[in-house]
Amino acid sequence: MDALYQEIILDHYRNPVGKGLREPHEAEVHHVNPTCGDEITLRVHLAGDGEDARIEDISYDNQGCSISQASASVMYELLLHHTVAEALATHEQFLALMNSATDGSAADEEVLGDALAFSGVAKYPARVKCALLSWMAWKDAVSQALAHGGAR
Amino acid sequence: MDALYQEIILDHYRNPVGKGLREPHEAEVHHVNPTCGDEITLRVHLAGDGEDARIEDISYDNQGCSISQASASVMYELLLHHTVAEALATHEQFLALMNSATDGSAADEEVLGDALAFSGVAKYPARVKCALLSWMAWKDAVSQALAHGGAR
Amino acid sequence: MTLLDPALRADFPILSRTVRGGKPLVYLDTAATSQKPVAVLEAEREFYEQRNAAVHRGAHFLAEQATDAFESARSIIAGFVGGRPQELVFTRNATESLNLVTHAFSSATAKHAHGAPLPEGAERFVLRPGDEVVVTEMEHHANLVPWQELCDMTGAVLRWIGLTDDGRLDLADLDVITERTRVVSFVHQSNILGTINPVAPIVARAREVGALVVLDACQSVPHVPVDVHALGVDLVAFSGHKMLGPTGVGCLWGRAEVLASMPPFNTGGSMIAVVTMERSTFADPPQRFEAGTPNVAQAIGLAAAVQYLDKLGMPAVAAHEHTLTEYALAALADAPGVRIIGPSTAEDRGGAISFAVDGLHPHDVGQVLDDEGIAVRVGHHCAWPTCRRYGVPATTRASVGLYNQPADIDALVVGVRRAQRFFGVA
Amino acid sequence: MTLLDPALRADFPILSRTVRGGKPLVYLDTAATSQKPVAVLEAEREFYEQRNAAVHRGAHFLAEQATDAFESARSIIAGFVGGRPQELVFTRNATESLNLVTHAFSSATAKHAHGAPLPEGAERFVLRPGDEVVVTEMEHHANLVPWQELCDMTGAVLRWIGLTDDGRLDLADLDVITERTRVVSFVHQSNILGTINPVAPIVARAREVGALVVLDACQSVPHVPVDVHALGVDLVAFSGHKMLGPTGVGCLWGRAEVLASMPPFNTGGSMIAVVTMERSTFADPPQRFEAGTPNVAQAIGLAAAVQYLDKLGMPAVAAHEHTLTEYALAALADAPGVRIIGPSTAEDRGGAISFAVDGLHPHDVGQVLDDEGIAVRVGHHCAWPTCRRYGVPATTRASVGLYNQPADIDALVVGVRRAQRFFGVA
Ligand SMILES: Cc1ncc(COP(=O)(O)O)c(C=O)c1O
Ligand SMILES: Cc1ncc(COP(=O)(O)O)c(C=O)c1O
Repeated sequence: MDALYQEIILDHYRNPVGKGLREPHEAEVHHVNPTCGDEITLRVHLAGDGEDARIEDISYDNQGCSISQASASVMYELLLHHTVAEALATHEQFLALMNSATDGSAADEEVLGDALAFSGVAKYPARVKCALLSWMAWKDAVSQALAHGGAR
Repeated sequence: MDALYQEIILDHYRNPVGKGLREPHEAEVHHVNPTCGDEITLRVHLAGDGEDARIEDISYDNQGCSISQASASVMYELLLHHTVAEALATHEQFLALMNSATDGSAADEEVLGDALAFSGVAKYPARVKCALLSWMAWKDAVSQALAHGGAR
Repeated sequence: MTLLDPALRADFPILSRTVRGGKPLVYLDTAATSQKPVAVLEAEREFYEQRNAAVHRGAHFLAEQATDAFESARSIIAGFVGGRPQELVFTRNATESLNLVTHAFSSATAKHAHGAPLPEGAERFVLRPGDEVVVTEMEHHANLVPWQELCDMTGAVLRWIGLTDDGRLDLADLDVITERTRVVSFVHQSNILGTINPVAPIVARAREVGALVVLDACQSVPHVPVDVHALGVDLVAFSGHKMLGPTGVGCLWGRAEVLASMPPFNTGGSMIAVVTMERSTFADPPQRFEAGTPNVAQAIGLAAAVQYLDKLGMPAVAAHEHTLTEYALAALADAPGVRIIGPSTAEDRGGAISFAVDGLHPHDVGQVLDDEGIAVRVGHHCAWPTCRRYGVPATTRASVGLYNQPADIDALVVGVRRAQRFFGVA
Repeated sequence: MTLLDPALRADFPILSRTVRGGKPLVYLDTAATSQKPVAVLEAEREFYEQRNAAVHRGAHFLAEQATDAFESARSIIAGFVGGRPQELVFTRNATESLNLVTHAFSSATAKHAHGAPLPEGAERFVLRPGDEVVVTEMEHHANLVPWQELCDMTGAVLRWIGLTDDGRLDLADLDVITERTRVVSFVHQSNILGTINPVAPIVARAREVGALVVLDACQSVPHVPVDVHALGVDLVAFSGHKMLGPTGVGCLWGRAEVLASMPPFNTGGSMIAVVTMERSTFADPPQRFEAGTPNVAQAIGLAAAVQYLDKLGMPAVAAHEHTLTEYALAALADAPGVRIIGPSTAEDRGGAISFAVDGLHPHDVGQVLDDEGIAVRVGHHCAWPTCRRYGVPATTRASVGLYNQPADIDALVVGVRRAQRFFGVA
């Protein structure tokens, strides 16, 4: 259990970074975890076009367990100020980490930083969805923002 | 198997009595055994009213296995020229005979005559429906004839 | 305390296994699914090894044996709920049982619109826009979403009876049942609140307006004596896997004349009277509603489960669980920072006990409990609107079965305390 | 002769039982339902004794184990037919799989009429009066009656491809597939004639007119290698109990984008995205089509069956049954007074062999065989219109499985001869 609830996770859970909905934003999404009812509303604000756009803000309001709240907070820290391309790469690494219990694929430790603390979650399949909720919302929001050519 | 296919049954099967559709009739029914597709078209001709009416004719055309064909022929012999009330009593006895494997109820041997040869059928639940096809058709036809006040 | 003999736990092999690094299993998730006694597994196996064959359609020895075993199972299970065999339809689960009913409405409505033949009496299943369906705010999704779907397909309107703050139906809302109401469908015992609903006043009101009454008895049939005829409802749904039976089998009991007036649900083999390329006619209930090769082994397994329950006696099972429920409610009431969602006393209440722990998300509570080997369920329990009604995203739910004992509740309370300490909220 | 090792019969406990006063069982009714190897029974039991819990909804240890076992079963079975796990829906049986498809049409049509929301792409499931559905004259009732029902509910019209005298599809009839055709649904291998139908020309014709293609593979998946993607069809139905698996589980495979465009069938728990009292949204396939607690143990049992088949290798199974079919056809051709209903050679033909015995009703043939311990099926085999097409009320059908050997066919031929003698027709 201590492998699951690493100190970093509990810290982010108690003191989430970047929480709250802010302006401006180019896209806002609302994601729900249908098995437990956890929710997140997430906005992205980008500067620039396409995958080169820079992530200026990720603002969010969420309700959920320690894992899902900490995950949003860690994601905020990890992706902010990166380009969309870089962030998508990190996103992929995080997904790989979450699937590592089942497919044994290794995630890139360099890229993930604090998010490596979630490696214990992969062993609890029911919690993987909690950890992924904010990341999926973010990806959805970014593709909406890019699709609408909204990033200025 | 010899208990099932008693000589009387095979005789009636090879030389069915009363087969063929005849006039006059007050009711005609068509019954089918949905599991095997066996069919019977059966007509009754009654004289008189209500349960006192006398069965003047039972004419039928059928297609089916030895049990179902023999059963129609035996029924014809047993019920013809009886009153509806008497015939219904015989009908009940025949039903009891067919259910005797499961509920142990005894049928009246006096009443059933040749139909007692069907006692072996009760041990083969899948064949009970064959034996009952014509009897069920007859009962249906009689109640239709009586309901329409058709018996003159 | 009126409790069953704990020795019966030996009948349930899984209860003696350990989890999460050697912890003994404390199973408090029976409302989700029950564990199975050996007798059920044996019954299924005996069927496969000695009598397996296609039922109804075959005429050979094994087919006779299989048909006999299957139909005996129907009699046993029907008898268990006070019904007759021909009133009992086998389904996959309670969800399918309820969908079978909503489908009777949508099918009758669509066929009526196209002038297709319907069984005698099927008019009561033909809906018109503006007709109303009444459910409650404590329904499991299985008794809510199918009615929403039906409304989407027919233009009928969904209404519901609300809840009181202490987890009961708000009977003041009974007047949502009006002359426009065609069917009232409600849960007998709530899987999230534990509430046992009063059937009589709802039936009485529904009868006044001529509405059909459907009961979701998924959480009552396994836990209290149920007599379908005495309840006075028209249709009753329940699931095998929640009452010691196998997965893959549920039941729909229906009053004979109601079933007779319903058009078929799934169609295919074994439910027909005559088939031509142009048109088909259908068998009488219950066959009309059992298209294709049935879940034979599962029905036989469920009959064994019912016999197991019958041997204990449902009054004894109910008393046992009532005692445990009282015990658990008292223990949780004493636990600081724990709030029961649902009735706080054991009156008219079963042993599905939802609670909130101040400052903790149910997932985190459940995780700590799991680490101790305690299996509870966390989430909205397929009663999401009920969660919203009580202002919680989800709950932690402990639910008892006949194999639980007070020690399991003690373990739960200790586990909750540990969760509070782990997350620093106590 | 290419035959499997008869030693495998020991894996099937029922095959060593005796019937009707000590006669060894000769089981020639696999087309109705197959017997089960011990490995299948063990897999189910292991699940119940070690991992039983509610899947998907739970977060505790057992729930994880159960979910994992259930989803692994999905992967194994999907892989067996060349599909991906998310393309495989668990149903009760092939009948339900086919009804799930016809229901997608009736539901989309009704919802469309009432302006209710539908998934993207669902227009292809919306029928208008005059739209046509095409089946064949050799369909099992499971692939005929649901389409009749659909027509009754929507005003669509049913058409069919006829048969040749030697038991094949009359491909000259392919032109019943026209621009009006919205869906073509046909049987891969006939359960009454044994015919294996040519999929490619039908798919080609259906694609020309933009019709959806549904395949009833209930009798092919258990007997020959099947690759759903290679077949080029959209939806494929099959049953677990016919392929060594338990009763109570079937499958619907669907091309991902086709499943995605289908509205749900049964609704309730575990198939939703968000539920409010007013309205619900639904999960992606396959969950969208699996409402309520699934037939978990049965899916796991079926996966064990598939692994058993895979170990033998489907090409070897097909070769074995082909050899037996050739052997049986030859033996029956030599038997005086016996007439095959269906193709008389083993080309493009499986081991379900229907025949008529001059002067004898199938029930009587079956009865004499049964007396010898030989289990065959007599009746219309849920293909009543096919019987009519060949001018017989019913047939006697012997059907082979991987555990049969030539000796079983020998016993059959002797038995038929005995029946002829008993009734004095030979
Ligand atoms: C060709 C065919 N289709 C459909 C079915 C229906 O299968 P089930 O009864 O398992 O639903 C069968 C078996 O009876 C069959 O042989
Ligand atoms: C009250 C209630 N109704 C319906 C259901 C649905 O049962 P199943 O999932 O077995 O179909 C459940 C169980 O989840 C329930 O608790």
